Amino acid sequence: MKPRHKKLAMIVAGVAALGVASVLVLDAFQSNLVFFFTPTQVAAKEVPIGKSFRIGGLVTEGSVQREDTSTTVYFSVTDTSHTIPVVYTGILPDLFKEGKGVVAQGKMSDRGIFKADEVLAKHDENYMPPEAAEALERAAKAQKASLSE
Amino acid sequence: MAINWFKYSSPASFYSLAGKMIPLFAAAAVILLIMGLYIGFFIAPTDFQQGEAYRIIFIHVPAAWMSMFLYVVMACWAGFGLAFNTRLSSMMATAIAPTGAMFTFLALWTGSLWGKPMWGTWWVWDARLTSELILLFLYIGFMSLQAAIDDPRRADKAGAIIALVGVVNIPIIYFSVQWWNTLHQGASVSVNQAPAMASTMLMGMLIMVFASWMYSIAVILKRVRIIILERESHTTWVAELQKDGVA
Amino acid sequence: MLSIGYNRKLLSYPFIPIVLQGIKVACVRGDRELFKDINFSLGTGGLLQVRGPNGSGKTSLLRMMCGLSLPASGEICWDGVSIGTLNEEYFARTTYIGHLGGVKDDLTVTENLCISSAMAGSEISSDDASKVLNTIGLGGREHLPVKVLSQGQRRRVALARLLVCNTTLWILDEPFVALDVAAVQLLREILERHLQQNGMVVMTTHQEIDINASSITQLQLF
Amino acid sequence: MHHRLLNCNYFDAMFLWIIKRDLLLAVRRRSDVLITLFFFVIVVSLFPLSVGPEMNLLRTMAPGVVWVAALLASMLSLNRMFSSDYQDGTLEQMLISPQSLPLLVLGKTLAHWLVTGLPLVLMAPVLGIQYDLPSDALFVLVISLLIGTPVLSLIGAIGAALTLGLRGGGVLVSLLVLPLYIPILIFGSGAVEANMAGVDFAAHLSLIGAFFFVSLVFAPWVTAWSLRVSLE
Repeated sequence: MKPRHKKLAMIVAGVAALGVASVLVLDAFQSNLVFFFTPTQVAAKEVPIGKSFRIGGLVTEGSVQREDTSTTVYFSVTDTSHTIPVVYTGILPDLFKEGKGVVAQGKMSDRGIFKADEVLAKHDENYMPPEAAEALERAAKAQKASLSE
Repeated sequence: MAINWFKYSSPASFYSLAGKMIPLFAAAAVILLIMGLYIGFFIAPTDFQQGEAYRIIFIHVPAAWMSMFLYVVMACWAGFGLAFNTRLSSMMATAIAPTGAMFTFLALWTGSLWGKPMWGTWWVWDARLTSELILLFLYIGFMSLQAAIDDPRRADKAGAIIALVGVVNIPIIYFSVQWWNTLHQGASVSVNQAPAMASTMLMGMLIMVFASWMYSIAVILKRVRIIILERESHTTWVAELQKDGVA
Repeated sequence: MLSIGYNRKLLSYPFIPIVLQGIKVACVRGDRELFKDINFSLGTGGLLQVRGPNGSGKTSLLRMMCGLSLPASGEICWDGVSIGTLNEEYFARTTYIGHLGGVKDDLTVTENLCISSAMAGSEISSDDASKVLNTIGLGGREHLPVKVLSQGQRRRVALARLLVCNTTLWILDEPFVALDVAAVQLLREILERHLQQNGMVVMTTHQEIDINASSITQLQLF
Repeated sequence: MHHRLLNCNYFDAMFLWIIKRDLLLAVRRRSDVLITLFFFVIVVSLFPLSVGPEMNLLRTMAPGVVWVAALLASMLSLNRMFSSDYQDGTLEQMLISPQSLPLLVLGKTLAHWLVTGLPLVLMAPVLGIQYDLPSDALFVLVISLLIGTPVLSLIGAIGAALTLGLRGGGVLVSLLVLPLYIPILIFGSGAVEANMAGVDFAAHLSLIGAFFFVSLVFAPWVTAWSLRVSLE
């Protein structure tokens, strides 16, 4: 091979390698490389069995029940299509609220309840004064009402 | 008005130009900082979900932005110095590194203070936090490599190579919240979307960003001046400068 | 002239004269300027002797001529083209033997010669290698690891490369150091022969050694 | 006897020459190779001694421990990658050889992996058994190391080249190289953990594969560049 051909061959090989690399990256992003699993994945049994993992979603409205004598809390996590019941003993973060984001780490028990060792609140990127939030909420309700009529 | 910009690419003339510019940027930084902090802590309304704790964004977000932005600027200067053998751009890169590292540390620290009350944990190994931590390591690596090499020309070039290699990390930090479902929330302010933020809050934050820019420019220019003096200590103009300083 | 046992094959020196030229070359080490405005010019068949006290930048200048480092300012040109842009083309025409011989302690003499010549672009068989080693006075030691050899013998292993390489320009840093009388004589003959065949030699030396060449240039550094 | 081993007669065999040379040198200096391997074994074996023999805990830790130890062991050997060639002047000769320097560097990197990375890969199952890893997890561990350790050598070469001949080069190389190793560590041990958790691990391996190809293209080139800077 002449040096010029050799250089060309090396460039072609390099471009090919980068092509393979990008295919591999795209492939990786197709599958689940995740910080947490969604309730749908849990329902579809796509989660580690008998192992600790994280579950993420919204706290279902009206699902939070606290025990009077201890710090144990019952609530459920939803991604609107599936809902998983969760039990947790400990102090909840300030931002833990019904309808808000949450990430819990723990294991599935045999009875299909997620026993959390740690509950983290996941807040969204929206910042606004409470009045604005209320106004938005009222507007959303009004829209909903007008749609259902 | 014709300015001969190339004139300022020589360390000697840049030294005096920087000397004139530093007070301007420093003053701008102080004024913007006071304005930004005032808006952030007294005028901006309480957040509907995070209450008062959200106010840390006025420091956290500018710091995080600066940490990434300064790294890119540093790598650009370093790469420029490597490609065209221009001493001044390599000195700029060296001068940027400590400020970049400071902002990275600030972003991690304030983020951690924020995380405890909001998320319920100081630290979590998600993609955003991990890649920002790597950024801090990259800054430290760059600085220690340059510190270990005695010959300034080699130090400039070696630093440039490691800085350019580390640039890979920047898009990873920036897009991590989109690529992986992290605990960290998405961007509140981005190019292609309306900001998800009330306007007073946004204004406070942007003013703080400008304050950080002014501060960085002032500090970096100051540091470049010192580096120029060190590197050019054998030249006649530095000797004359010192004579004038004594007299 | 004594015959030199081993005949180099396929000498590909073009007979158009080539010039290695330095134009206002400067060298800075750390903060210190070692030299500046150095000009030199070396044509085919010419010998350039670089002289100067310790620390005057002789080795630095030689490394610049090899393309190992860049001049702080000025330019070194091969056939009118800056060597910085020629790179591999230029490296194929030069052989450099520095202070460090480029000899590996853990390899045998033959292995060293085979590998270093392959690296320089001219592969040789082990038969060729043993012929060369005989010429340079290392016969019988071909299969010894270099670490058991004396300083002078190591130096010979490094210099053996000159007998197998196919290059025009030889850049030698103190080639006579550590050599005994016979080896000095041998090296002198090798150099003279190379110069006669339109080769070019740049070297530094402290010893007074008279080499017959059509043109000898002295370059004094301070 | 050995010179016959080195006698390759095909054209442009420099890439093979340099690999053979480095392997030959490694054979002549076996202790250097063995030290890296022992280091790996000892570090991995220290953990059960310090955290106690509880098997569940050990099984959870295993992927991380093996990967961290592999990472440290390969880093430990980085210094040797260019330093002996630097000291005896052969590196100078490589830099002014008419051969393509990135290709020579690639050859040296491959040789480095063959003498340090590959033994770690082969050793890993034995150590995994110490940690009571199930056999399919052992398999994933070996695969992840097989794809991941070459990346460690490729990236490590950059650090080794940049710190050539510096005071405290050993510590410095770790400071430069470890941040760049972190993704490999995360996805390497992540693959094994995912497999043990019964989740799909292919995505982790794909990402390490992508790192491998990207560093295969760029690392030798950057290393060559760094060597020129360091020797100037």
